[in-house]
Amino acid sequence: MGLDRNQIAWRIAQDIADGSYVNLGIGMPELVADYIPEGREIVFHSENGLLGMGPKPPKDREDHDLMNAGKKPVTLVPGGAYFHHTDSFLMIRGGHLDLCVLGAYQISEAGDLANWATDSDKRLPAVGGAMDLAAGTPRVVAMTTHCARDGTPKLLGECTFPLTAAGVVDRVYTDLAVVDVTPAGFVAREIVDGMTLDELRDRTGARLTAAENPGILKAPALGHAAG
Amino acid sequence: MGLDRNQIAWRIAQDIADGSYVNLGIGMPELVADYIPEGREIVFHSENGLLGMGPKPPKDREDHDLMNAGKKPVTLVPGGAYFHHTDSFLMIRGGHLDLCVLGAYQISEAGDLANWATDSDKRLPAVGGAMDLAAGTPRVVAMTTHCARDGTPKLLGECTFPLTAAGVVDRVYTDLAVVDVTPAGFVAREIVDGMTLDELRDRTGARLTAAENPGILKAPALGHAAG
Amino acid sequence: MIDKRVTSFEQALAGIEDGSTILVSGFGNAGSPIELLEALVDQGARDLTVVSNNAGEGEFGLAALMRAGRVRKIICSYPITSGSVVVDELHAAGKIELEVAPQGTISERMRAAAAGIGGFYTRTSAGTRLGEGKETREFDGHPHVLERPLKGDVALLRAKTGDRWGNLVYNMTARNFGPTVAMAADLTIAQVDETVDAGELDPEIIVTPGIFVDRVLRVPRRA
Amino acid sequence: MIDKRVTSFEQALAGIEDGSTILVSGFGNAGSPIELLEALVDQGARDLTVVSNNAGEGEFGLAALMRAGRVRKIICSYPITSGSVVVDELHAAGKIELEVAPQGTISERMRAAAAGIGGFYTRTSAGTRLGEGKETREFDGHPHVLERPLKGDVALLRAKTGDRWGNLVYNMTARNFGPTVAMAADLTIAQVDETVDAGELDPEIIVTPGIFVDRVLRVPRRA
Repeated sequence: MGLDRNQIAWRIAQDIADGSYVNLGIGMPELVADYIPEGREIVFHSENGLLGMGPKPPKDREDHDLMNAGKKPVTLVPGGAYFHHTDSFLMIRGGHLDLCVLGAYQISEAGDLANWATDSDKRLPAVGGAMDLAAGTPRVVAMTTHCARDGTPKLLGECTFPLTAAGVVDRVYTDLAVVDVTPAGFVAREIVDGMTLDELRDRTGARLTAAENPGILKAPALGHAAG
Repeated sequence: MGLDRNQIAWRIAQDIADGSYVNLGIGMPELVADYIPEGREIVFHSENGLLGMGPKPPKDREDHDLMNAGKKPVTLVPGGAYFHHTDSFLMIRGGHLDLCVLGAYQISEAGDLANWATDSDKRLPAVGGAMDLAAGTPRVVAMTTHCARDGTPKLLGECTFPLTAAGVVDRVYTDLAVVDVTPAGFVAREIVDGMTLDELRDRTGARLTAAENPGILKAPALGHAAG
Repeated sequence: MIDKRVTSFEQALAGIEDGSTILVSGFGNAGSPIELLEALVDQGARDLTVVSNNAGEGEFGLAALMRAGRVRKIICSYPITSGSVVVDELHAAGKIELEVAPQGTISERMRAAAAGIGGFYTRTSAGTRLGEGKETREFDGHPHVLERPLKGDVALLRAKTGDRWGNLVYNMTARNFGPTVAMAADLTIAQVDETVDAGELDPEIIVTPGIFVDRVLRVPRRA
Repeated sequence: MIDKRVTSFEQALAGIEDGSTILVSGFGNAGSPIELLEALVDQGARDLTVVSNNAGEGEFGLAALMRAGRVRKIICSYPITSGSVVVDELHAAGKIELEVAPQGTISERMRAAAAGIGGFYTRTSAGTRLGEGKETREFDGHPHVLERPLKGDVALLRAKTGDRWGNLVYNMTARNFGPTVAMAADLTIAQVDETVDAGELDPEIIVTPGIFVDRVLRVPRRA
């Protein structure tokens, strides 16, 4: 009954206001760019020195000097600009972006984010720009499945994995719900159709309340083309 | 018997190595640029965002968007570049210049520099970039008359005027002598023709020794045209 | 759609409140947003703290704003220029507070505000009257003073060309403080010689990316 | 006369000593001075500390230098890229020391070295494993960690065009770390696609002024 990754991306995109400056984390969050509603002009920031990131180019127009933070070829839209890394992180750390959308391993009810390392990680540690984005951006939203593959909740009382930043997440968009992080803990704003609050609580590792009139989390069926 | 200001400027210019990056303080030090020996390429820095400062333009080519730190119209030589103020002071504070030539009210035998305020100053306090230049530049030389107009020495055991920076001056060029600031205090390297070391000591407010073979401070007669 | 271009001084300066801290570009008159500063007199905001390298000259621009009694305090490095009569008079009359700080420190403090830096240590002013009262700490054998970020509520600046997205380029040494003040304020307002559409500025040569700029007003350059 | 253009890898890399800290430009392969890094194998310097956003991929560039056993330690933000096999192997074998730090912190630490900043406070990494052991201090209600400058003995970088004075311009997002590493080392060596005489680059668009650059070597761009 849950949303697929493209549908979560679509749902997030609906909430991004016209004229916003937005950084999309590497991986799943990159999908958000494909679902910005018609008529909204959003400026995408890439940590490697780019504002005004456009869609990927056709194969024969790829240039490896023009890439995104995931090191994939992209394009620049009219109005875009290049700058160096230290200026790029000045923007990030200084809070000039309006929003960043980050993947997450775990989110705590205090808004702590863990998205750069797990304890079982066999890869080398790698943080990239995640800590700067999480600590610096005024509005941080997490995009994730509500539970890990083994069914373990990702929304927790406290994170068990190493933190990316403490107390920074404002909202979590999952396949099952839209959950705000508030001073009173997790508050469900929308729940996927057919799921009760109690069922959502079963999948959440912390106290969860519902907004006064929680909405239904829904997204259109999305073809492969858009994703 | 002393040098005039153009001659002091000439003497300083002889010591500036080819390829140096140099900031000339506002006022008397600006004259140094006129006496760089033929064949040396020196890059002049201006704190307001300019490397490669050239001579003043003819009246009809003046542009008030291209000025020096003294707010006088200048030119840019081929190879020059513009940058913003924070980058300009990164260069200064980070020690990227080779040399700055600053005016001075007082210099102490420990290399303390006082050049931004006097206690009798009736003007508003004004520091500009003097403290950044003095604290940041690897080699700081002072250009000054050996004594104030009333005959008071400017080279002292300790400065009585407010400091610009402590322990930064490497050498002092005056109308009477070239004096190094060393761990052992002031050491005269050159003394103007016809003056004895004792006579120079009479005009110096701190212990002064002479280098092993002190030279004669001299400069050619310089016409007004060059100054 | 993003369009940061506005068409009047009223739109450009709307919402500037009494008590604001205003960061102002310019080194002498080069890069000074003279017309915006004069329009701020009409806008009416009072009790301002102004951060500017110099403190105005003649009776125009910043000096006009000061003459109108709108500036409570000025933070600058060099208030003396030929013709800086207004600041002299107001200061002598006790009608303006003056804080003098090193030029590179003012500039770096604004950058720190822009960059989310909580504080930084610099050798500049250590051991001097301007470093007195500041926390001092030794690094690499030299005393450094702790400086805190200097953030503006508003930045007023002048650039050469601005586009629909607020990207800016400058003219020669009139660039000076423009890029720094643009980054360091909550509301950044640029006056430019000309405005263009998005995409008309080469993305390689943009000095101030539009993310830092809120409003762009074309003010024809005086002959 | 100033002429920073050199004509061989030997001239470009002369004098780099064992034990040096080398700052390297590039984000992935974009802006990476691949040929300079490979020539550094021939140059022979050992026991190097390399600062680079990534830790090399394949068997070329930085990976080749690491494979040759010249790198004692690497400071980076993201050692994992597709094909980052050499760092994986060396690390598993205990043959290389790895220090992982936030990307913006590495970048700002290099800028601090360039700017004569003794240290700065940032919220990034406060309260995390990467902030452990660092002095932490509260500003404006948030904990900040103290970070110290990160200076290089040498910077190796890639740019698009360099002139006789060492002024540099870059190509699109290959700019990335180039301007920062250029400023932060005692000896800065740039490989460029093309060299020109002084005055051929527009002074308004120069990204790295030549004051930061010591040597410029033309390395024709690979097709």
